[in-house]
Amino acid sequence: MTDAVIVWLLNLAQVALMVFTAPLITGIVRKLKARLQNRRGSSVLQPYRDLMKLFSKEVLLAENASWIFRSAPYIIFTATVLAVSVVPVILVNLPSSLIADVIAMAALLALARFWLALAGMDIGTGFGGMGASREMTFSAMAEPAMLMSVFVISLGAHSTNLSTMVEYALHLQHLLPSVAFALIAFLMVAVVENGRIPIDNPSTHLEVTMIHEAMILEYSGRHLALIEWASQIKLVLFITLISSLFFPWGMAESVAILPIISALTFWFGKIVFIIILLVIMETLLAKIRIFEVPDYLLTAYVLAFLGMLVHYILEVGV
Amino acid sequence: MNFAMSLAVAAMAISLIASILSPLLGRYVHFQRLTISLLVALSGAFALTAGLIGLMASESEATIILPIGLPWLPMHLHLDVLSAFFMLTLGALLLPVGIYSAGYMKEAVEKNGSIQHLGIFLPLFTLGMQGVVLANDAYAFMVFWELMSISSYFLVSYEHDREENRRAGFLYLLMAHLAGLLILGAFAVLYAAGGAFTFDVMRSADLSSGMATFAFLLAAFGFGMKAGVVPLHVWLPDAHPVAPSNASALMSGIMLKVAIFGFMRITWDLIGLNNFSWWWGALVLAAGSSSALVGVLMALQQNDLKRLLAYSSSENVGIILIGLGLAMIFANLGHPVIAALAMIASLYHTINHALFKGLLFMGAGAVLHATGSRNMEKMGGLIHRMPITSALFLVGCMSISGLPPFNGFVSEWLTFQSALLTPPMENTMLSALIPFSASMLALAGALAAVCFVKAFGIVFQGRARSEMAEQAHEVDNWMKVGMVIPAIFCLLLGVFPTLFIPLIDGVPQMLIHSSLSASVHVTNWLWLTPVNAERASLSAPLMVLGMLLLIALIYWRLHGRGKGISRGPIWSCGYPHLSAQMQYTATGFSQPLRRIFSGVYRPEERKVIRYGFHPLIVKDIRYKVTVADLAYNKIYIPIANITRAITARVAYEHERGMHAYLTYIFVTILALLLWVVMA
Amino acid sequence: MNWFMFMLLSPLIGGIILAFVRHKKWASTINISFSGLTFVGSLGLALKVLEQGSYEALEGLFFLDSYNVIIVTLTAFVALTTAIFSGPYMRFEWRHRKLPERRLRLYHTMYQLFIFGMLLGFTTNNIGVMWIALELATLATVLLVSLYRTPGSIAAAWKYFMLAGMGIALAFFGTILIFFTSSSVLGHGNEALTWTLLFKHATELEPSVMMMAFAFLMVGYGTKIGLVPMHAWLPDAHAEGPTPVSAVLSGLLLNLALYILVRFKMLVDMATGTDKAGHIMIAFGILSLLVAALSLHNQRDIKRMFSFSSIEHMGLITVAFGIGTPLAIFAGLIHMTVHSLVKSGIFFTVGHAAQAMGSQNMDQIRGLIRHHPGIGWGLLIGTAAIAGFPPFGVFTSEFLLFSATLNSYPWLIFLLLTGLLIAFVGLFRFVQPMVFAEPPDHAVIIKANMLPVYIHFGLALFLGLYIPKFLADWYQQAATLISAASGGGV
Amino acid sequence: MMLESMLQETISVAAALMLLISFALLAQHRMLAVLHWFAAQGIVLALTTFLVAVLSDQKELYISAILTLLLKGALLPWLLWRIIRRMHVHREVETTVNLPVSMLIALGIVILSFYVAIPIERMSHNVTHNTLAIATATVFIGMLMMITRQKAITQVVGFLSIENALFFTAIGATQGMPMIVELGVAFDVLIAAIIFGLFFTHMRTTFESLDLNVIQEKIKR
Repeated sequence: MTDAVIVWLLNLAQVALMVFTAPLITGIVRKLKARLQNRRGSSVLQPYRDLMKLFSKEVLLAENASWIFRSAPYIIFTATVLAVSVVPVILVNLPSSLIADVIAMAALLALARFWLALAGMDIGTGFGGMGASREMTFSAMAEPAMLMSVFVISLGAHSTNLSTMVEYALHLQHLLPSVAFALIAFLMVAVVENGRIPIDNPSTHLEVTMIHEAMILEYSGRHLALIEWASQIKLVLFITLISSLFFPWGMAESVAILPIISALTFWFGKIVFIIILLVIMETLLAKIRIFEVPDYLLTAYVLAFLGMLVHYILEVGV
Repeated sequence: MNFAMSLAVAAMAISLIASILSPLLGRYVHFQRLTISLLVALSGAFALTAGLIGLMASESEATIILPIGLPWLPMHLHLDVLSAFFMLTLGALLLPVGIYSAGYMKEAVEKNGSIQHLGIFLPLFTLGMQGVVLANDAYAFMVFWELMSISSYFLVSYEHDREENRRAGFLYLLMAHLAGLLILGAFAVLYAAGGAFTFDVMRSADLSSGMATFAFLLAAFGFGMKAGVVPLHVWLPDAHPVAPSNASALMSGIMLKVAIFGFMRITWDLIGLNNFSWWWGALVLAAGSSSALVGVLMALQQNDLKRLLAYSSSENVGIILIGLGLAMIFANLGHPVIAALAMIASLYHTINHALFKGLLFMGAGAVLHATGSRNMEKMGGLIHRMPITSALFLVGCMSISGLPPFNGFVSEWLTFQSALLTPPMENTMLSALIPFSASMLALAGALAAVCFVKAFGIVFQGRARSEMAEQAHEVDNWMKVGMVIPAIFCLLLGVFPTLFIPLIDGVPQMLIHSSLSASVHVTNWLWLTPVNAERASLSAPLMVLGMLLLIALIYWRLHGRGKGISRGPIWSCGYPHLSAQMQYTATGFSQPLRRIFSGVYRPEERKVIRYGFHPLIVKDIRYKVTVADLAYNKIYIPIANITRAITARVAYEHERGMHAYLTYIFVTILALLLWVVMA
Repeated sequence: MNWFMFMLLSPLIGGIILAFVRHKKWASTINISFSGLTFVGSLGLALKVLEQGSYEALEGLFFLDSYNVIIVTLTAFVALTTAIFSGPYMRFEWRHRKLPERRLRLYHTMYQLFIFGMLLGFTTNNIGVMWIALELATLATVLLVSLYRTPGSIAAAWKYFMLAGMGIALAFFGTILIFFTSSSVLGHGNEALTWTLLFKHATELEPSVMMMAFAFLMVGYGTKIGLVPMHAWLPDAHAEGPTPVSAVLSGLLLNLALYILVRFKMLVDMATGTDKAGHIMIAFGILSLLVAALSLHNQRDIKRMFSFSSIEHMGLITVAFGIGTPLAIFAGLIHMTVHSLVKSGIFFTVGHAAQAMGSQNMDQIRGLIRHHPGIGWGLLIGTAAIAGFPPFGVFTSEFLLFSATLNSYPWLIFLLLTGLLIAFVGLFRFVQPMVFAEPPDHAVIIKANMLPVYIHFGLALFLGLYIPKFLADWYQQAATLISAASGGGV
Repeated sequence: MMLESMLQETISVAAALMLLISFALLAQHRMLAVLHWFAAQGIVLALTTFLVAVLSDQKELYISAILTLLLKGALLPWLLWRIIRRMHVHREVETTVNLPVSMLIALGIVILSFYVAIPIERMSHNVTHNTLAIATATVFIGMLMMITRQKAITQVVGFLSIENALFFTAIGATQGMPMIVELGVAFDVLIAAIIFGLFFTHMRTTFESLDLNVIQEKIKR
């Protein structure tokens, strides 16, 4: 009984960890990027300051904003947090991952996106509509590739339960070819989902190219803060997913102090590693034209599907 | 005859009475309107209850024999688990639509002064659908089936003043008739094998594999046509928009399901699992995937709200068929448990789609009622004038997009699960096809979300794009209640799948002789674990609970010390006059996809630029883009043209004068004589 | 009083009396009363048959078995309703100066004579008299078709006369051939032409001659049935004649020819012991179905179009009899009954529609439902019924026919389905614009007599839902009788 | 036995004559000659009937012979002649297929008819199968005449010659049908002839022509 309580508490702590370190990680990304571009960059804690400022500001709503516009930030934030709460970070056997498996997690993210797009449409400006249209389109195109790449692992693990999948990945002797395909595909998708270069530039407000930012142009104050925070959490979520599913080394399989601490360190290390990769990529690559995105996503899908075939043909055996 | 059966028969009787009563009440129009609507609702309530009881007491099947029909074949009606499930589905939508009609038909009364047409055919349509579901012999099935087709034809051609409506009606009836003939063919094959028309005999008949395949193909095409499977769907996007909205809610919500029912009845029940060939499931799966994808892609390009919904019905039928196809494959390969899961997924989606598509069509009807238009480009901002309708429509949109915590998500989740449980198979083609279908399902689901963001965003959000939209008004209470009921069902089915799944578990029990309860220890109502908790689990109640808690928490935190809210004008990038016309349009919204999938759409674009005195001075630019249905243009039009050429030739033969006619006779007798002598 | 005499004499006497009645109102009343008497006579006969099974009279010159008793009653019934319908209809024509009074008399006389010929043909036991009766009915209808004396009607009647004449000559040749072989068995008198005796001795008849005879009879009577490619007279005759005539042509005359052909088929089947005759009938039936279905598409005249639909259905019935199993024949008989009812009902409706819109051209007919709901719905319901939508009886018979086809000739089902679908499309694409939309300005209000129409459709509906025991028994017996001839009942 | 063989002889000769006349009808250029040959056919028919009546001793056939002579040998040709006179029908026979070709087709038909009649040979105890073949041929040649002739009048002659051929078949192959049938048929032919006359008048007044192609054109317009 007490064990269960401890596990659940750990679970909660993990969620809190993810939620509250999210701005920090965004800060690190920005800092690293600035350094690579020979700028000093703002402090890694700057995102926290931004959020605090926004939370304390007055909200300015457009005249014709409806209740959807006002409720969207809450739903987006909640859905994202709920999604992140089922991803094993430190503990392999996360109790909350029973609540929703990887498909449900994707659906929660879709819920967030749906409301974000609705919020974009709510005021009736050109930008909002444009952002909503593009965001929904590209994420729809990304959906099959993402599910397909996750499915490669769940087929191997015989489960869509994230804990079980991580456990399976943890016990893999070597990197399977199918998983390699899936990894590349998933990486490509993650870039799209988080609106990073070369798909979207999170720090631009250039009309012709922006996607995500276009939808939230009308937001201000605590609403904007929630949305920004949610997208930071989402970044962490994806990075963690990559690390947990494809590089699950060092995660704690039992509830004890030592493994947990080591798992924490491992997690942070892996995340920083992935961030560095991300930053290098963002610095080296230029944003691609918006109608090349589908080709990019198709490539991802084909890779994931190849992974699936490889799994069936090479690894399952008949 | 047990209680459930009597309820079901009573439901049919009420429909019949309503249809007969309607012409008698013609003088008291408003009384007639209320009577008809409420009788339909009552019939729905009876069907709903009959279905529920039939499902719960799955042991007690009941048969009754009506003293009409052929001399040696009176009509057999029968309530087994399968029909109970579909009765439930029927009732679940009939009830709200009946209530909704009470308000909706007011407009028809005001416009035409009479609702005779609707009053007769709406209940008849209901009767037809209920009859099909209950039929226990081929003759009764066909009679009710065609009754359903033809009465719905009259509903489609209700506003027959307009040429396009008549065309739609014609195309619909044509396809329905073709479908009917194909189904008749399927029954004829089964009859030839069994020697009688009752389902009991057909069920136990020995089929050769050739005959089974023949019957299956006929049934697949016949029911596929009615269900709107791509590329047999072309009637659907034309017919649904022009019918009155309560009728299109029924047509899209449950008539397509009746086709699914028929397909299940013939393939699973009458032909039977033992006679399946491996590729049947693959065919259904492929058809389902293509419908799901093409349906949603076409839906995305529509600017007519009801047309959009119609195409989306094609998509959802595709999803249902993906589940059915998976079930067929697994059952044939000897994995009954997974097959049962797939079947449950598809059944679940069946009732879900009935609910949310009914809701959406009713919502579209409310919008049509309020603005007088189906054109989305003329709407906008209705959320301020129709708050209840818009909220309910949003529920429908979220359900159909497969978002938690609504029901669409659960059934898509189940479908994914069954695809992922694919065991190792010898057939590599199937091994590749199943994940491919799963990814198509993912794509279709995501595109559906795009589609319904567009639908909701353009219609209800933003600012009014026309006078009509500005003066829209909320609908009356009948209609509101009509829409609230399915919305509540949507939520309940989304949050408590664990309560509903055991109820429909009897269907795979009957058809596959395997059920989920055999393998799953249903721990409690909280957890949905299709096979075991290790493989996958979902707790929708906990998810909802978590969301509610979190929202409450944040709200409390932020509002405890938050600053106030002030309103200001829309930020316009410094441009002073932001007119409603500058909003993103429906056409614009779907432009990226049009471009990406231009190979599928083949859009026809026309740009007309008028210049001033100098080519650099542009007076105005007109841009017109049309996306036509590719199947219609590439398959149906050529067939029509060929037929036309043949008919012209035949007609020419009839204008050649007496000598030619005499020669025909002369040659015929000579040829016949020669044949007789030589043969 | 002999029911046969009663039934046959009433149209004959009626015809003679009507030749002298000038008063319009009375003439139609007398016409109706004599048709009513005929119907009573047929009912009397039917009761008799109910009592004692098959029934012969006048030294075997007339006979009734379960096969023709249905058709006789049907004929008398449709003749009665048509007479009821034609009263106001023909008065309208007369009032609008399409017909002089003199020709109204001709119409009534010829109508009764036609009925006489029909009933004679159905009840006689002598295959020679069958021929004569059919010829008589044909000649009467030739005069009826040319009743308006417009160029079109004269040309149509001429065409009808010549083609039917050629056909009927061939049929007579076939009859002679049968007599040729039967006279060596049954002697040189009337016995050699008496159907019941022929049937009894059919196995003794020379197969090769019988087969040759059947070829002639097939083409000959096939011309009168309207089977493709001998059908060219039929559309024009239907289109140009007065509507009641079109109704009885489609509803009755075609039946008579088919009835006779089937009688011969029974003989030939018995004599040859093969189902070659059945195959020939199937071939002609299918060809008729397909060609008529395709022809439905390029039409302007509404009655012409529906006459093609009659060809289509005759083809279907021919296929049913050609297949020859009890189920198929059962289906064929129901189809014959229901087709007569529905098609004559449709022609009634069409006649009124044409009067209301002042034209038989389908482009001129619009908005019937708005203009005159009775006519509009009548046409729509009739079309649905004839297209084979349940719960009308046409559906029942097509349903049974499909099953029978699948038992014996599975591959045929594709042709049947294709034909029916094409026919349906052709029919409906014209009917829909006629009943829907707004009526044109030139439409006139008429007093339509829709009672017969709804009686017919009501009966067709009734037969689709429920076939009474005695009727079912008759059909069943007839089916056994006819199929027993073909190779022992397949 | 003597009578029997004489009967056969007579019928054979009559059959040959019938065929000859059929060809003659087909070969005529002039309307009047057509009528002459038609009358001749009627007379041959009547004679055959009479001889058969004598030889097979069937009383009814006498009546039939007289009827035939009156109706087909005299009344019908006279009626047609009157029509031609009254309506100023062109004297030349106009054909759709020229005469030599139609003669060749007719020859082919004769051959075919003999081929078709072969199975009957097996059963027949006498020469009737030849008669039957010739009768078939005459029927077909009559049809051919209907098909290849432009004018309504010549078509009617073709039609009536088919009737003659049918009568001949009845007499030649079966020694006469029962009386009731004979009478009925004769009655029908009479009515038909009256209707022909009626129609010619109407066609004349409405179309100002008896040419079928002209009529067809006029209706189309």
